[in-house]
Amino acid sequence: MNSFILRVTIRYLLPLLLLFSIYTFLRGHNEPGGGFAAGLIAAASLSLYTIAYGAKRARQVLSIDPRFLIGSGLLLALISGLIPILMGKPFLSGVWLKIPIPRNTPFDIGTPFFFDLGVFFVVAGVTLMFVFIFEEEI
Amino acid sequence: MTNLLVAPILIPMLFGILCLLSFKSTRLQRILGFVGTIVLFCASLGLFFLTLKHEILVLHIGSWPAPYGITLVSDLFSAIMQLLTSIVGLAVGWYSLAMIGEQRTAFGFYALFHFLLMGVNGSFLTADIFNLYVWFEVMLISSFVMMALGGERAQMAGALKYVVINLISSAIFLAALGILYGIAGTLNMADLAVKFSQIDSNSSRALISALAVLFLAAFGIKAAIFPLFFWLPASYHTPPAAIAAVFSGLLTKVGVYALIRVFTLIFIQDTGFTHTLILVLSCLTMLIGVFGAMVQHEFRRVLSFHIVSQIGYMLMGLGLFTPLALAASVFYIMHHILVKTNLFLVSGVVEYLGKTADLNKLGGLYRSQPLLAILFLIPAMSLAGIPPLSGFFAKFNLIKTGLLESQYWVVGIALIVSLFTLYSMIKLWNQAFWKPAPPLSPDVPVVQEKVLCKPMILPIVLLASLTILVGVGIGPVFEIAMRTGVQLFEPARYITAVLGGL
Amino acid sequence: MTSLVVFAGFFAALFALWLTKKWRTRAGLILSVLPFLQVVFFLYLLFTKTAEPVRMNLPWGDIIGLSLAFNFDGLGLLFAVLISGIGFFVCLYASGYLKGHQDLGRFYFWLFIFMASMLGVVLSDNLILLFIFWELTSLSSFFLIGFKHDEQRSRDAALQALLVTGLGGLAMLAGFVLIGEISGTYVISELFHSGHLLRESTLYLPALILVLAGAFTKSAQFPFHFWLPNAMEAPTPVSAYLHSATMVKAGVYLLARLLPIMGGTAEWQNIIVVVGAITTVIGAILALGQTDLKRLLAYSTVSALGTMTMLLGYGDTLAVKACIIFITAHAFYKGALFMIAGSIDHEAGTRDIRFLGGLAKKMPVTAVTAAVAALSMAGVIPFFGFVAKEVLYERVLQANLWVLAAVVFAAFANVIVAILICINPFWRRPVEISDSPLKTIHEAPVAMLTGPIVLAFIGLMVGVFASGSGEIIKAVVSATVQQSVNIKLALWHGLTPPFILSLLTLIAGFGVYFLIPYLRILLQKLYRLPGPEKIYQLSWQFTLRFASIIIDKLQNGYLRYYLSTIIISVIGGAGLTLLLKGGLQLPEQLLAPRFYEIGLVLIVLIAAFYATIAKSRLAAVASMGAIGFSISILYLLFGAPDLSMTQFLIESLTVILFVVAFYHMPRFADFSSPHARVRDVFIALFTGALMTVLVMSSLGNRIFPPISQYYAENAYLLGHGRNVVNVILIDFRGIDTLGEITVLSIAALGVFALLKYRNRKGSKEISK
Amino acid sequence: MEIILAIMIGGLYAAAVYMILRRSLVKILIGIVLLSQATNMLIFVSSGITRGNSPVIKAEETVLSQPHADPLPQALVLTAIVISFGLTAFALALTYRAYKSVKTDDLDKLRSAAMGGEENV
Repeated sequence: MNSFILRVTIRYLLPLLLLFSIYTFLRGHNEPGGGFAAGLIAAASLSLYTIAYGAKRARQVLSIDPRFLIGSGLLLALISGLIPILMGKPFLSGVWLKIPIPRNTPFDIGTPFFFDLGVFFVVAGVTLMFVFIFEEEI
Repeated sequence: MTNLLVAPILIPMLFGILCLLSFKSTRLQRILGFVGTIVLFCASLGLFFLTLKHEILVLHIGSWPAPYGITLVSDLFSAIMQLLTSIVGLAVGWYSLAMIGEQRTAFGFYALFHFLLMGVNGSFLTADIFNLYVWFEVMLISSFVMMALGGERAQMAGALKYVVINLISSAIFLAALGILYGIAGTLNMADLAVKFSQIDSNSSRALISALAVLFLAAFGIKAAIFPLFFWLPASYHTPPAAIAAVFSGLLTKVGVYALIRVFTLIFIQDTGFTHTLILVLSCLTMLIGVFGAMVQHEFRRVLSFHIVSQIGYMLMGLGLFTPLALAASVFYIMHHILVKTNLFLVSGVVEYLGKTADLNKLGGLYRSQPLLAILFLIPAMSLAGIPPLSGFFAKFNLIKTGLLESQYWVVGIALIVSLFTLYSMIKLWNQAFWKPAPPLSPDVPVVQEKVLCKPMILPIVLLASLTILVGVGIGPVFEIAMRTGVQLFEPARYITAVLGGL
Repeated sequence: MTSLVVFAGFFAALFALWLTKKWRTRAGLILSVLPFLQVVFFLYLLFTKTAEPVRMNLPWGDIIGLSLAFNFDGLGLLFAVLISGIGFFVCLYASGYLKGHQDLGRFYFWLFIFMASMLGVVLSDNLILLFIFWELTSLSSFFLIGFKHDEQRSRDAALQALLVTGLGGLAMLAGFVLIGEISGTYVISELFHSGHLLRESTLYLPALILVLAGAFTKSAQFPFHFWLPNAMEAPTPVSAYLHSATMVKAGVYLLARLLPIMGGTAEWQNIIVVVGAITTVIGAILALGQTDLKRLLAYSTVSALGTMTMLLGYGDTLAVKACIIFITAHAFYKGALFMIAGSIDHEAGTRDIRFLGGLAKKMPVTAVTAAVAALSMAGVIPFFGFVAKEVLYERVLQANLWVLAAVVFAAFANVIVAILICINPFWRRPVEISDSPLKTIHEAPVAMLTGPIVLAFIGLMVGVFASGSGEIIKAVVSATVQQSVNIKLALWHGLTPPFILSLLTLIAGFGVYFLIPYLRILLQKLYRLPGPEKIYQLSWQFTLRFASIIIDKLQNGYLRYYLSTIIISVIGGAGLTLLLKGGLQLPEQLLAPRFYEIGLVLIVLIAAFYATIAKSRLAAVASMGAIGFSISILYLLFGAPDLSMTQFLIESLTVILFVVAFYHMPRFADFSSPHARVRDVFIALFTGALMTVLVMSSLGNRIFPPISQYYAENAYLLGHGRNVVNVILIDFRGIDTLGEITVLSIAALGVFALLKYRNRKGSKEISK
Repeated sequence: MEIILAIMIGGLYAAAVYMILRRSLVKILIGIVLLSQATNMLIFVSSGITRGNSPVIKAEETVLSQPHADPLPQALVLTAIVISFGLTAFALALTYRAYKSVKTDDLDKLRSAAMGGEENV
């Protein structure tokens, strides 16, 4: 697809969509969203880029192999589950830290957050892999 | 509470991820792949003995109490199954070093293999029915990929059938699950058991019986029972032997495991209907499977149909539904996993030596490869139920239970099928080993004498010695099976262990 | 310790594999030491310890009723002596017969496995243990019959023997289980005391028939007799050992063993006597027309086995005595004659009595030995065979006239067979054939002579000193009937009716011997009539044909048949259950539909319908997308924003992937016939209807409050999140999600592997 | 409304099953997608539906206020959606690959193409 308008639009849309994906991810714990949706949005943004510029350019933008993204996402999710084991709790138990934010309610950060981040990476990586490979091979 | 329970799931996952991440080096993947199976074996052995000591171990994942969180349970049945998984994993992981080529390794064979083990172990250990679905999917998708890896024509045709039918099975499972949740509002199997035992309205019971049929179908497809088995003989002969071996050893057994689990724990309100149905299906499965094996002319197809036939035996115990019957089923599964995996491993070596799986073109292996011949005979005779190998005791106990329960027709069928099994095993022996090798046709290039390397033979030796060991040590082994049977027949202990003080 | 004597053979079998590699020529000699020591040991026990039999019971699989129980009583020991004694000679004989054979190691391996298993059969004091050994004899017999496995005939005969005995074995197993479960024990010596329980049980007859099936198949009783002559494909030492002296007598042994437990009833007597008598006659008739030495002997063995069986059917002391003596005498002369037949074959290159002749000059020792054995077989005084025949006649003279006729006829045929073997190959004028190999014939080597000579002369000795063996026979008979009996044995009883009958049989036999060449033509016409073997073959053919028809129908290779079978059985099964048991229940409180919701539902339905009839790929994908997006909105309407968002995103990606892939795929085409389409519409509609009903029933049967209340209460307080769905996903049910992302990763790996994998020609699958 | 949705689910199942029974591979694929849609909807509906109130705890509260949609089936369906997405993508690739290696979309031709390697000969 060699539409100039599409290319230009997407070039500007890409950072916005990625930002939106991060927003979706962060709010996911309290509002609709989360790792799945955010990962899909991130992947969708790069998919659009792939449609416009081809998989080769998109891979350059991503700069790492999607397989690495997937692997590290899985590993992150796994490790976030293993941390409570070190503390003598069952696998995947939530371990929470309160991060005080001035003039606001403290922000809770815990292992489920990292778990969700792992989900984010995996979903994004997998979807991108689908898109890249379908684009390249079919 | 012990996190050892989650080890059989996490260890393969970890090694799967590591294999995935080391996609640049096939050498590293091989090393990781094999080391992973050893580590898994050690952990599984530990869990097995711990369970043997404590009867039931429970782990509430994420510290959430049952039935709200997901609970992992290792009762004797689960412990046995996960141990067998790791044994198969070890044998096939070893064998793969010789039989899985550079290409397949580069495309993630070892990662897939470990993810498969992860899914299988997850299925065996979880006490949550939706979680079971998830593990099924993990196992299935890895098996799909392994099945299709290589992309030859026959493999494609086999893989398509395998994939489509298994997707249907998953859909049935999921639908049944949705309805189950609608009725009971819970997903924990122990909780479901409690709730279903409280139901007294007729229409609800009828719905539950219908639901039981759906579960029977969903798991029955995976277990390859009659009339849902078609995918198995259509596909198991297509991938490389190492892959077929792990499939044959584990995948259908997950289906059988799930059937035994839900039909001893959840759906025990209407055994007159459900378990009789299972018994009838088990007989048909036995017969049809062995018929298929008798008429096939290819090494692995014979073996594939035998899987179907033997699933029938495993379900026979569930259908008879007494502690001894369940023990016999559990013992049959133990025996079958060791033997069937081994036969597939042997079939790989036979095909490697003979360059074909066609029985008419094979021959002369008794003379040229006597060691292999003996290694074939041990599992083959065990499968046919020749004493004192494990298969004899497996059949003996089923027959005994059948007679005790006065199910003479079932016993008769089991005995006849046993004879037919012997026939088809001897057919394999006659054609591949005894018969003189047919003259090479001119279009087959003459290859230099093939040598067998250690990773091809040693896993086979390992499994064969286990087969013998199970036979020789029948006393203690069957005692464990018997304890398992009793535990399955009286689920109260399982339920209290999972739900605790609830 | 004593049980090691039984198991020693198994170790010797392994040792044989090694030994034959190291020391090809002497291996047989060295190996024969074991059976020799065994026979000495068993003889010692037989002579000294039968009053108080040695018993032992070691634990093995007690939980299933299996224990390593052995009972060294008179009956078992007599058989043990025969097994190890003849085994010793066969071992020696084989070292000559198979000298330098490439598979010698395997031969001895299976021979010793057999020997040990056979000892196990006769010494076991536990039914399951007995069965284990029993099956092992069948298995080792299979490998021994098929020893010359390059030949189709050998393989077929081996398979046939295995299947026939295997069938009986399986039936017998069921019978054993019945016995064990009725009496509460599998230990034979305990069963002796609980026989009445068994005989009074309603399951007595089934148990009896099942056990008899095992005994009859093993002992080649009519109608299962045909496998035995075919098993003559085995090397001669094997035929001599397994198929005349030992294994085929396992069935007889079993009957003798079970006599005090199950015997004494009308059923026992009727079935066994009839089958035994028929076998006696059939075996005799079949023997007379044979020309092959081994088949001749095989059929006469069938006849003899019939007689033994029949005697045990009567089961009184005299009958048992006759049986035991007959078994022993038969083992001696038949073993010797088989080995002689082998020697003839070995030297002359043929076993056909029509072509043999004049061997007496070239093989004098063999000829004399053959004569001695044959005289015993014919029952000439003072040979052991004569003693046996005397007692046999003594018993059957008391019996039914038909049985008497059968036995006399068999004895008469036996005389003819004995003469044929003794005279034709040795003393007749040699037959002149152009390429006759007879010129180079010489005496068989010592290793092959020892066995026949010793066995034949034992037959003479025992006969002459018959009274001396009375004590042993007494011990054996007492052990068999499980009560102390008084037995005397003598060579000469005076001019009693049995003796006169014996004489008459001999004379008749001599007379008819000269008519044999003419009789043979007649008999061989008779043999062409279809018999049990034909039935056996036909039933196998039928089974295979039936199996292949069924499998061709079921496993036909068409995915859609598989799928429709699966769907029909699932839907049929679940639907019928629901219908018959009455599980229909409509929900009570329903939400009132809103028009835009109905609109969405209509879009979904129309799109679904359109997808099924769409002619273009794009249209089908578009309707798929329409369904997905409408469902996504429905999710939103019913309070599931997360679901809606995910569904929306995934639907978009799916549509993109489909469009990309379908762009390169063929146009839509409907290959199905109208008939198939109509059928599929029905299947589809039934499925749809059932699912609708199921959903409604489920809504009507919401009995228990869902567990989600816990999540509603604890998601924020314990899970630190306000979006309950997300907290469930990443915390409450985190391990589900862990599995789920694994699925995704594998799918990605799969897509990668499928689309990037190139089959490189010549890429090596095997790497070292 | 539940009944209407149940009929819709039935309709989806019917369409899915009809598509799955075709000889054309691509149709089977679409059938599988429809099947998973139907199943997801089934899970969602059979545990009961409510309008509007999504299972999100309001900012000032600590527990979810009644009435609310059951969050658990939503989580299950979400998992199922994602899993079936992965499976669909894989099946799509498999179909494509099968088509490329046999050059036909007709399953019967695939069968005969694979004869000797597939089923009884």
